[in-house]
Amino acid sequence: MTTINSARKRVNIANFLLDHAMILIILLLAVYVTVRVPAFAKIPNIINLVKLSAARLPMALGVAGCIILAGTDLSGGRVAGFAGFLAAVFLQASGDAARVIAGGQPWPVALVILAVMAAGACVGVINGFCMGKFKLHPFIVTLATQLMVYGSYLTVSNSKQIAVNSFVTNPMFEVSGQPVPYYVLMAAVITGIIWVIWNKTTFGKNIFAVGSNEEAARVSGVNVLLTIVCVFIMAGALYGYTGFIEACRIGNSGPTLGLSYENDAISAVVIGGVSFVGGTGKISGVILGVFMMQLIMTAMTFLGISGGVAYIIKGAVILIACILDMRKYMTKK
Amino acid sequence: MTTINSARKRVNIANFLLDHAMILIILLLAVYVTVRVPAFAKIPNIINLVKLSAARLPMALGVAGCIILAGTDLSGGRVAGFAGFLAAVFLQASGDAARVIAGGQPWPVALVILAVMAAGACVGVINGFCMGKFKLHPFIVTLATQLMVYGSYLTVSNSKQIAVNSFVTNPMFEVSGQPVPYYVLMAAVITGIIWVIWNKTTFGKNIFAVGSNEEAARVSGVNVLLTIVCVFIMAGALYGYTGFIEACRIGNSGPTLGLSYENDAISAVVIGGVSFVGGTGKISGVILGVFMMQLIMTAMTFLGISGGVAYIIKGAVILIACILDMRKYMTKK
Amino acid sequence: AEDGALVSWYTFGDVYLTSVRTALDEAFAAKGIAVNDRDSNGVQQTQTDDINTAVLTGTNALVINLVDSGAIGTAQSLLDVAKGANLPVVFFNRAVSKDDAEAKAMFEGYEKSAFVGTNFEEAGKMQGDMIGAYVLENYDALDLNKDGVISYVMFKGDEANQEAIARTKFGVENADAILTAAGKAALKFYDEKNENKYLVDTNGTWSSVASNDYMQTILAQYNEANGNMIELVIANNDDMAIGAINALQNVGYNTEGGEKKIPVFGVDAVEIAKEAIQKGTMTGTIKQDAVGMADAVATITANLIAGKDKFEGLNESYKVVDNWFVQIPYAMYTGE
Amino acid sequence: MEEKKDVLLRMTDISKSFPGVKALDRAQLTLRAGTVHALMGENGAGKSTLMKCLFGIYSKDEGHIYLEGREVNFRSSREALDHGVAMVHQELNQALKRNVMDNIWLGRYPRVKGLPFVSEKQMYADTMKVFEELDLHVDPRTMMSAMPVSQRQMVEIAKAVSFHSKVIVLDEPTSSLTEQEVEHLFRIIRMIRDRGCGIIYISHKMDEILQISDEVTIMRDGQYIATKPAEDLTKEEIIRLMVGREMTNQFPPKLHSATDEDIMRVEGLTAEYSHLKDVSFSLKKGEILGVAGLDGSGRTELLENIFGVATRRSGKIFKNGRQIRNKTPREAIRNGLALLTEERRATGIFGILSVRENTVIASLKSYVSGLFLRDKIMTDKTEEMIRAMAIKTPSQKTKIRSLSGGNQQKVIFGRWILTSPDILLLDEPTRGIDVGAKYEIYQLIQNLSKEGKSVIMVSSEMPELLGVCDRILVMSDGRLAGEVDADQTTQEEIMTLASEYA
Ligand SMILES: Nc1ncnc2c1ncn2[C@@H]1O[C@H](COP(=O)(O)OP(=O)(O)OP(=O)(O)O)[C@@H](O)[C@H]1O
Ligand SMILES: Nc1ncnc2c1ncn2[C@@H]1O[C@H](COP(=O)(O)OP(=O)(O)OP(=O)(O)O)[C@@H](O)[C@H]1O
Ligand SMILES: [Mg+2]
Ligand SMILES: [Mg+2]
Repeated sequence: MTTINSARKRVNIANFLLDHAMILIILLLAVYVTVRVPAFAKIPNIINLVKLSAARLPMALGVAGCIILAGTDLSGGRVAGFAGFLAAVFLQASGDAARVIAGGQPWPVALVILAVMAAGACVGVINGFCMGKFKLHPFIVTLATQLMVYGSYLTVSNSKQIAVNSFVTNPMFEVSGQPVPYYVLMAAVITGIIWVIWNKTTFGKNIFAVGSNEEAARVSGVNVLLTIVCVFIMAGALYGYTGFIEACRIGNSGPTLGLSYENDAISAVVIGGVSFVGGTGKISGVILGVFMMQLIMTAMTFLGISGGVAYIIKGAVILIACILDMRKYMTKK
Repeated sequence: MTTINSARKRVNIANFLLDHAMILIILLLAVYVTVRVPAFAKIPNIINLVKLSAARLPMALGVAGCIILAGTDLSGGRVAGFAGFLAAVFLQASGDAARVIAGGQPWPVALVILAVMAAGACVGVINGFCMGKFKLHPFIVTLATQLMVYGSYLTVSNSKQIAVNSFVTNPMFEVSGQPVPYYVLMAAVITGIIWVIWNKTTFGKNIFAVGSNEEAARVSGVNVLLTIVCVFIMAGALYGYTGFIEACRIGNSGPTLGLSYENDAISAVVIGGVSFVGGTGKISGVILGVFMMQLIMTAMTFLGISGGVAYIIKGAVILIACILDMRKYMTKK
Repeated sequence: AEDGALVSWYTFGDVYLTSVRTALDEAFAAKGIAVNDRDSNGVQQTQTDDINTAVLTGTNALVINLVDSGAIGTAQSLLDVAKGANLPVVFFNRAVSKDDAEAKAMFEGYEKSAFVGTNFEEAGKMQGDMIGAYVLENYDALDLNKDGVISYVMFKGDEANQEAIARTKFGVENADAILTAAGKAALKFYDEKNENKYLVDTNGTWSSVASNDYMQTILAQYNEANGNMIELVIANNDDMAIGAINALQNVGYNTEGGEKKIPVFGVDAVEIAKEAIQKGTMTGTIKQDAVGMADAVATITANLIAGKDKFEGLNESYKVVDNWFVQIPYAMYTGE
Repeated sequence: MEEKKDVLLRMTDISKSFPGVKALDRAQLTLRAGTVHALMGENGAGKSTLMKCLFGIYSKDEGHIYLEGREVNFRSSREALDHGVAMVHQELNQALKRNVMDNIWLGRYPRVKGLPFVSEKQMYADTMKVFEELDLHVDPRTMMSAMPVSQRQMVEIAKAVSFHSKVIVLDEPTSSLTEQEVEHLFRIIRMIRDRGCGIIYISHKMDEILQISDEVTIMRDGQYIATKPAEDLTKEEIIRLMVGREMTNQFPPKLHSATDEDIMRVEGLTAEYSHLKDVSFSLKKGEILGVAGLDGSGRTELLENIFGVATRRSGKIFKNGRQIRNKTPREAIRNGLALLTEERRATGIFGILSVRENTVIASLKSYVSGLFLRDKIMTDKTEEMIRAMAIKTPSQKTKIRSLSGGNQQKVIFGRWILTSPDILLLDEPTRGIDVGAKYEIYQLIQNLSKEGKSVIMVSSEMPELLGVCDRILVMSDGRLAGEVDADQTTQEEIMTLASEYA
């Protein structure tokens, strides 16, 4: 009897460890880096991690919706790039000689954000429509629209580079001398809104239903096409927002802005337990995934790992994290 | 009665046009470009199209297998890149001062091809294993391995560029003064082999069965894991081969070799009617898809369309081709 | 019909090259030559395929901005395509080889060819020289912790790009040469654990996002309070320099008219970098004359099409080496 | 241990737990050669689980399996098949995009002699041989997805037979077969039984069990209850053993709640993409209207057309005298209709979502207060349904796919009841459901009609239609062949009508 009990206990501990694998990895990694470089665990770097994560989170939340629909979205990076350019144009000072839109005033920041989110949403409409209406696979649709968005960007911008400046990167307050910018607050607000949408609205429930069984959702009276389109609109808007934030953060908009952001976002989301099978995912998981990715990138900077090895580690961590996460869901036979 | 009949006839014609949409688009496009630039339909350019398609076909065939499994494979480009480097190293002349492997003779071409295909196959093993064993989605697995392959390449190659030369790009014979290189023959042979594998072997039938319904295949006694692993091995080997051919065609193995090849390959395959839903696909479709992609790229060179507009057209063509193709398969209720 | 030239670009997504492209389009238009600009999007194979197709389109000349810079094998194969079609071919901006002798041999193998550009190591060397001179002059002010060495960070644009490799190497080596000759200590990479002595944009896009993220992370650990503040920032291009400046500004450095300033150096002299230098938030960059290069390329191409002497009517100030290489020199840009 | 000579398979003390459920608790089964052994029990009793443990799909936690006296423990289906155990699964598991013969020989394709290639010719010949032996008329080159479910099921059975196994498990093989097909299947079963095979036969249909089986093993809640010779058993006895209490009637008493008032009228309904043609009928308030017909006669199409799942070419639908369009299911739901679909797994359940999400999905609007959904209301409503319908589930948060089929069906029933419909369209509402649950569902249907709701119920089980409905429509080849009063008609009359246009 006792042997069975102790065996059970062992199984339970193993299960517990597996269930919390992600958090454990994060902790172990953090401890290891801290031992090597104590500054890693100091407040300035923690603030830094929060800031980096805050910048990446909105795009990840957008992609997460698409993945819950059992799809994906490759257009994120290029949409952000285009949106960054638009934001830069709208924000150009009125006297600026290089002003793209001659004359006029720079727009208020709130309006700029709305405008670029709307622009991103437009791409989302095309994405969602092609998927919902023509039953095309998201991979191929967004691969195509991504090309089209980049093409439009090149055509409109002629690869111009425009300096950007906005209060969103200014410090809201300081922690241990480390400034916390406004966009951290904005990311928190956005995350809250998306949480409510996912968990507290009809639309949110419909997303999960469509991702789980599209046919059943249709018969149950869900407007499947509308749901898909809206998910991609939401995603597009978040990419647009990301473009704005990134342009502000780096101080300019250029043609490489956003390139391959979507890959990091997708990786983070999948690491965070949102499954490509569709119908599963949690906001907390997405946050954890984004944080995890930033932690790794930052840890490598602290450890002085760069070059080829950095790629190998990044790839290996994604793979291992996903394997551990999947083990949690794998039904015992 | 007559009205019904003529209505039916109209429907039938419409259906016929839809069913052969891809070929019609290709023809229309070809006619249009030829009217604008007559050289487009001359033999030299046709040979050129065949050559370009022959170079792209093997990777597309590799990816096609993965897509038939209801998966995808993003590692193609980087695997080709690494393989190209290895091929270059193996082929370096013995006296070459920059020789990576000091001393020794350049390997015979057949051995080099086998070696790089084996290298690609190794990546395929990892891909297939992670998918089949841990039930990870191909997207995330190959995104991760792709990073690892590139990282390994950077580490091993130390970013060296090596000039490559091999007989495979030499003319086998000439048509209207336009040389037809050996690799066209090789592509034909490979296509033949893959056709046989897909259509005439147990393994081939298992691929389609697993892609169509993994559970059904499992309970029928198919070794699902082995099937998945073998598909990715085959794909990996074909990427390796592509790396070799491309290094020879470019005349150099450099870091951009293979970059984003997989996207073109996937697009071509999907245009060719291989569906992400899994379980469907034909060699003839893949060939058509690859040819179609090359035709568009070539047409744009002839018409002098470039920059932003070229991206927009490429994206739009992928989208439209897929929509037309999907219409064919859409079951109506 | 009017003559046409096909210009194959490394990428349309590069700010500096876009300025060259604008100038080149104008220069060709002035000579009555129609231009077909092609984007290789950073992929050599796209370029190779395009050139192979291009010779069949009835174009009169090929103008190539090689993707795999320094890859003689690739350059040779493209030159062979031109030669096979008996078309003039002009390479520009991105080097065809790391070795001038090798390049020379190649160009001498085909009369209707030329190269307009620079020695591809030159930008990095010049950046190193500029840094060396600047640091030497302001040594004490720059040495914030007064430990007698200047700690720096280097941002590399792409792990495997030959130009990035050269700039990463010579940007420091040349500066060190000047400093050590004057009896000062060589530059010291801020993080001893990092054996590569650079931080790289892992997406290979030379982007300001990468440098910004890195810089922000670095500044969380290295600052004046800890006595280990970064004292010098070197970037492979201006984008990365701007990204780093932005992170510095967030912690109160390099603001317009501000007092605390960490010198930041880039390459390319793109518009926003020049603006930053004017405002005093950036220190220096390396400039290559886009208009001059475009003019030289157009002139040589037109000459070759017309069957005239290659270099006829070329701006006198450009140095012509061995009948194949027109050197458009780099110049330092510090806003003066 | 001394085995009786003719014992083919013995499973002893098999236990198996899933997170939160003990699916099998020391279950037993003894199968003798040359017999048909029925395995019976309510939904969720563990029948399928027991068979999956045998077939290597699940690994058992405890217990022993002896095949011909030797202990075995298959770890994959492959191993089971190699040892002469074949199985037709409860949920059809087929590669729909492949043709019939590819499916039959999957995992064991015949080779061309001396070459590594599959011999299509031999495959065709072998398939024809199997089909001839079983008297099946299916072209081996037909695409699986192009065939109706019943034919797919027959192909699946042919496949199991073609393994020439010693033990053949049939897990609810008749759930979508017509009576003729069932007869056909029984001929096949008798033939292979006479060859000395042992057949394990799982079904909820009492008549079938008594007709075909030699022995019956009954399970309840994962436990072994009894094994008895079939001739010693009666329907009532089996039910008593299965549900653990007496059940005198198979059907609850009819309430005849139909009023004279027409609630819905359908005129000249013709489908765009199927053979449904010119169907007109009317439905009274409180009426239970049955729809009978042969397989493929267009019953499902009729419901789908009314509900807006399938495209209509022409025809009108009136509800309470007002024309309604019902172009989409959404619109149909707004107009007070509900549709319980035929294929539960494909169009009914959201497998990875919880019981609660599955219950509330069609009526979300009514839980919105202010801007947001109220979890409390949703939880309460779900609880109400779980209680009202006696749904067996560990909790509301349980994923629906781990419930048994009958309980899944009840959850979907609950989903529709929460939309408060006036008219319920039920497509095979008791398919794959045990007697106890069936009774409960009949009761539910009667209660709904008492509340003034109207029900259209499609079923392939004639007694069920006669026992539950007020009136029965008979479909034949997409057309309405006739209409009969359930209390006065006979099965023969319905059959005659059903083959009118066939
Ligand atoms: N994969 C699984 N995960 C969790 N629970 C499961 C799983 N499969 C079955 N169960 C549970 O095991 C029990 C037995 O299920 P099983 O499918 O064997 O019943 P059954 O007797 O075949 O019922 P039915 O007549 O409805 O087919 C049920 O309570 C079910 O919920
Ligand atoms: N999209 C379609 N195109 C052509 N024929 C179709 C289509 N859908 C269904 N059919 C045909 O219409 C007929 C009616 O099918 P339906 O599923 O309605 O039959 P049913 O009477 O409900 O049978 P079951 O007992 O399986 O429920 C079948 O013969 C089927 O093959
Ligand atoms: Mg069962
Ligand atoms: Mg039906």
